[in-house]
Amino acid sequence: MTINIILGVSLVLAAAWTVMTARLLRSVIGLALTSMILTIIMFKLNSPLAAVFELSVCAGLISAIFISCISLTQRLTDEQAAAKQKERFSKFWLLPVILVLAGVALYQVHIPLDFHLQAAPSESDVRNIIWNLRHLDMIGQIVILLAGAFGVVALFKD
Amino acid sequence: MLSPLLLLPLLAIIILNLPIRSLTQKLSVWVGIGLSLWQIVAVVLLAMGHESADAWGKYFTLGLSCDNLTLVLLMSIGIVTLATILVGWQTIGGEKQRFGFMNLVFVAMIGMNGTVMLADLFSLYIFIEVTAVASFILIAFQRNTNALEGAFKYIILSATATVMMLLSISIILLVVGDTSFAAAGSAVKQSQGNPLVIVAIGLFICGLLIKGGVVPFHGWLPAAYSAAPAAASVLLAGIATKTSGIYALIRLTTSVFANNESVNSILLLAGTISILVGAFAAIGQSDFKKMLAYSSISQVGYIILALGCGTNLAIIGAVFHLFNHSIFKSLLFVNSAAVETQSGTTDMNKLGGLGTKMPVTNATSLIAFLSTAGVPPLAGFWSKLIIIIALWQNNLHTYATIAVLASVLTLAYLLLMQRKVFFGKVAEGLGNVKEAGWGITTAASILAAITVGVGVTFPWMFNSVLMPISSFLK
Amino acid sequence: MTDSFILLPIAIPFIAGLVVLLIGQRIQSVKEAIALLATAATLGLTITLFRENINFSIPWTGFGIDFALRLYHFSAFILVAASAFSFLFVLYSCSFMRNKPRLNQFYCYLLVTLAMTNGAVLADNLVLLLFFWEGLLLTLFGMIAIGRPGAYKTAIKAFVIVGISDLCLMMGIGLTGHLAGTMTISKISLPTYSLGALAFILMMIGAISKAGSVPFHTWIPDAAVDAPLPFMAFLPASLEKLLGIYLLARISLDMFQLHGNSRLSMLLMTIGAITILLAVMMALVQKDYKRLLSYHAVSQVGYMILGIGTCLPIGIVGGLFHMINHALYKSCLFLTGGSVEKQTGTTDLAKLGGLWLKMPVTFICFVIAAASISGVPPFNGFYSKELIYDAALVRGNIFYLAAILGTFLTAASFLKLGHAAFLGKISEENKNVRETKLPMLVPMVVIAAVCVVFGVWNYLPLNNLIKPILGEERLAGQEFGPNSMLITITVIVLVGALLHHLFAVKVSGSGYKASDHIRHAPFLEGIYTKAEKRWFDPYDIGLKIVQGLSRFGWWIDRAIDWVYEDFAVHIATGLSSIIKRAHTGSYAMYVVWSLIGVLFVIIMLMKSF
Amino acid sequence: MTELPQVFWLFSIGAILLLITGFYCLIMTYNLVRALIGLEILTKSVTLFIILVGYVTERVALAQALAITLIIIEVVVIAVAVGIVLCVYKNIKSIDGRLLRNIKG
Repeated sequence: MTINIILGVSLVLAAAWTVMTARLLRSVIGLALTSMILTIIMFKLNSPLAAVFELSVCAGLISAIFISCISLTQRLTDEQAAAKQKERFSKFWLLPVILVLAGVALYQVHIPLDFHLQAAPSESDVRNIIWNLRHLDMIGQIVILLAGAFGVVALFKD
Repeated sequence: MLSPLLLLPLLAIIILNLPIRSLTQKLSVWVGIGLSLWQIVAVVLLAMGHESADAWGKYFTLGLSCDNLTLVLLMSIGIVTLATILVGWQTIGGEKQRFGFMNLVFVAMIGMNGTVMLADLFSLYIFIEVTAVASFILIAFQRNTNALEGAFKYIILSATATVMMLLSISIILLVVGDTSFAAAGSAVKQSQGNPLVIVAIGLFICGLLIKGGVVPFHGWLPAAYSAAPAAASVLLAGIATKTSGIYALIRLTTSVFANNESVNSILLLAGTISILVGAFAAIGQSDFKKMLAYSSISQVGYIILALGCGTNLAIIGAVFHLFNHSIFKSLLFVNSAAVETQSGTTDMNKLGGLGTKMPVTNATSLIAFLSTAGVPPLAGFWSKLIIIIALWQNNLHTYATIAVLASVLTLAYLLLMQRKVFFGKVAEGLGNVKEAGWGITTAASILAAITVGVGVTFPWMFNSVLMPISSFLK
Repeated sequence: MTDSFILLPIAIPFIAGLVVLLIGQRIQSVKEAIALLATAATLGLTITLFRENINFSIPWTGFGIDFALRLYHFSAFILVAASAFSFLFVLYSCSFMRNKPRLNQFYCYLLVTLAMTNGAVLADNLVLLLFFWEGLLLTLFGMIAIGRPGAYKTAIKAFVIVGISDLCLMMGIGLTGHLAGTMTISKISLPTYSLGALAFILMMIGAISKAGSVPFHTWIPDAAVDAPLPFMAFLPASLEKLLGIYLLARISLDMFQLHGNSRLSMLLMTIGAITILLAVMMALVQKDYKRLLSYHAVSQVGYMILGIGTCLPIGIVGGLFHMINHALYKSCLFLTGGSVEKQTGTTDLAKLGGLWLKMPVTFICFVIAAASISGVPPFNGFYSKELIYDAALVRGNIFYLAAILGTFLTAASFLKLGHAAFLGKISEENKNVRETKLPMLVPMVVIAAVCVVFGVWNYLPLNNLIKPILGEERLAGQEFGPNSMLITITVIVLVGALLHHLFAVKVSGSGYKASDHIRHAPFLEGIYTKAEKRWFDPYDIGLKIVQGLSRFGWWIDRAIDWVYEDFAVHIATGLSSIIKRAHTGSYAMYVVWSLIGVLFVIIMLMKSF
Repeated sequence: MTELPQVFWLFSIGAILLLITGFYCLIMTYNLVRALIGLEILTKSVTLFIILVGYVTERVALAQALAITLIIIEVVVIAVAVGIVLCVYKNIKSIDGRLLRNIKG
């Protein structure tokens, strides 16, 4: 249980740092860190396949996309960054306060989880579910990947 | 017959993108016209009960389902896509660009067709997202700053909606362990008063209201509609956001929430606010397309209002108005495309007297405007009438009165538009304006003919086409 | 014969009317041919349909409003009559209207009127009935408006009066449908107390104003001067009577359970009696052929309403018989008037006279029709009036007195008219007048002949046409033999009228001035003067009131205008600018709105679950 | 399995706090890239929640399938969004969200 608490807290901390840090690059690194912590949590929650996806796609691919985007757009000097940090702190000090308050408040709430499940125990193999039971979703994924490809072509071509 | 509606456009995309571009680039428009016409024919065949036409549908069942509501939506998707392709053909320069545009239209078509045929909350999310991604790119297609702004706002709000819907789906998964409509319906039925389920319902409704652009969730809509390229706004305003937001809402309120009274009261409120805010905002606009965008919010309000009323007649009215709206609003956007391409501006203060220069656009715009404002015997009148009668029968007199009064506002702002753009003296610098190309005028004529045809044949339509729609309400 | 044949009496004239409208000004004969063919086809069709009983219904707009038509002996009878009259009038118009402007409109309106009349007669649904009824209003307006220049004013007058009464009919139909719970005419049978009585009165107003009863008649004499003459013979004299009395009979016989001794019956009889007397008094002093006839067209309606209002089988039979008789002799009279106008160029009685030698056929037709309308035995008008007298005598002497006085005055005025127009000295201008052409003579002669036939062999129309309408159980085997006492009184009255006329001619010196002593009688003079200045015309009274109110209304109008022009616009633009200012264009703002919306929705759901 | 509700509630709180963080980021920042990072955080919250639900209801496989689909879709959305941000930068040489307020009213 302790390890779960540590994981949960560090997940939120990483996310908060992602939001509050001044430099976009650090922000992206923070996002990758959040992803990694989330991956560990997923492993702990018996979901290895999704965890692998999370690690490779979110921590890897998305970070790469963001970093390339940042490198194409913004270059801050150290002084600018320091000034920005100050400005950000004046605006973002509220976030940790809210998070702590909300965390404490939510901890007091108790939601009963006594639903009895109507559906029969489902298929236990992820691949089977993806390929055989939810093939409509597969078509959706294929199409959305195609759409992404068209989008990249449409938005980046010169 | 159902799975080809998804698979044929997909096949078309794949074949068109094989490395024989020099050939396929020229064909893409024709493929698009063929696909949309085929969809219209397929819907007619389905409606007439040609189950035998489903020759290879049985090999790919894909868990799709089809009832009369689906058919109505499929029909309007086919019609509006056809209009979009015709307008896009005319307005998007360059063969390569047009090719990219057509690909995205096909993607949107798959997304919309999927949305209306599936029966699972998570799949619904996926196909809504497919439509949305295609819409983002279509809005930003020409990469001018305003269009990018519109697309970015749409992305942010749409992602917010997505998060809400996913949260709701996971709560339903928690309660029943499945995401199909049937399971969600049983969850709602069996756990009355469970706060988690209430939150799930609220989140899903709000997600769909964002997608559908209902006040106060509509912030992205004016920017997205008005900044999108002419052809894209036809698709977007006509059908894309209506399918992903409003259709899904109709489907869910009828089959999952089962006319829950609290849900209905929220829908009534949201609908009324939308009608009023949209109409008042539209009055103050000077930009043609932005006015149409706000008008769209107002008209969607009628659908939501009818949905909130919840009686069978009201829901028939909602579906009918959805269909009519998809026709007349895309017609208005086609006209705005004509005005935009020929005069180079959509600022109504700079326009004027185009009626004599562009007779087809003028006439069709007049039809669309009268239909939107609900003037008999055009299609829009009948659907509004049904909605108002349903509201009245259900003792929602205040809402009915507001709905009636708001159509006066509709008449006012559209009359203002018609006067500023088409009537009066020809504005400066517009002396050489000519009628738009045949692609646009064809699209406008088809849509106008449908509006008039549906309106004039309404007495026949009412019993033979509209009443059977209610069969999806069990 | 399939049921959908029943659509043809509506469709044929309607389509022909539209076709005629499209044909250019110069090609007259084609238009005439089409109109003749269409009316002839309709006539043939209605005759073949005469013995049929058809119920035809297709769903129309839902909400219990079907396109339902019902053909049975009553409607079939009216159909045949309307088609036959139309055919004859078209034939007559072929000669009379030749070389007049706007012929395509004339024939179009005529044919469409026939189609609408057929539709209204066949309609078995109140809303459908109203649909056709309103269609007639439009053709009526058009018909008057294409008359001589300046006819617009009369057209508008007719439009307003008929429109108001149609509004009453509309309300009546709404109320009836609400009370009965159905719009299907053949299923309605309402009691006549409280709201039912109101519904009956409203529908009755629609019916009797179509028939042209007092006080809805004032446009008819005006139209007589302005509108084309065949129109007068066609609409106010025949078709509208048929239609109005048809509807009155339907509502009194089928749709409402009207009883004798009820106030509604008394109301109807009173309206009938007043209509007879007022209109005939006005008719007596007219100095224009057409205007005189048009007042009689109003007066005779009184007999029909009186007959139906008695609620006695004999009265109803009399009323319906009078309806068809009236249509016959009054159209015949108008046609003679048309002939006179066509040949002499005037209808002013002062300029006419001594025409009987020049136009013998017209004169004979006139004599037959005039005798018929005055109730001279053995012409048809006498028999129908005699039935009405009989019924009126049962319900009260006062009504009988009114009826018999009406007969006296009618006879007097027709003696004057005949004397002034056909007898006496011929004027200089009319020396070379000749008999009219054949197409105009044929309808007159045919109709006059039918008058004689219906009179001498009156059991033919009575037994074949009129009695089946009431049905055996209502008639209860009653036979309507002539009542010798009534015949005697009638003959005495008629002889009195003749004596009076001879006396008056002797005193005043000419037939033209035969009614002057009544016109200038001590008490009546003032009333007549005022009536001629239109003091008693409800339309003109209404106009004066409206003018008086207009100044007041002007201020109200300004106020309303301010509400529309300034107040509403300010509110709208104000709200609009507030809403516009709220849309700052910041996506973050929009996200905040959405989140607030979500919170609101969830809270509302939580509260109401 | 008594700790199942505890685990659920613990990570639920985590997911809710992530939601708060994500929306805070979305609302308070002007930088377009940062707004997208906010969206990413929101997505992570939802992913966590779905996996958690799968764990609690013993439908891990289904939850994983959904989560994988979700991740794929989000990456496409983010890619398109980044493309749009880059186009904005190309046009106005800035990624400040306050400059994207031309369409208002």
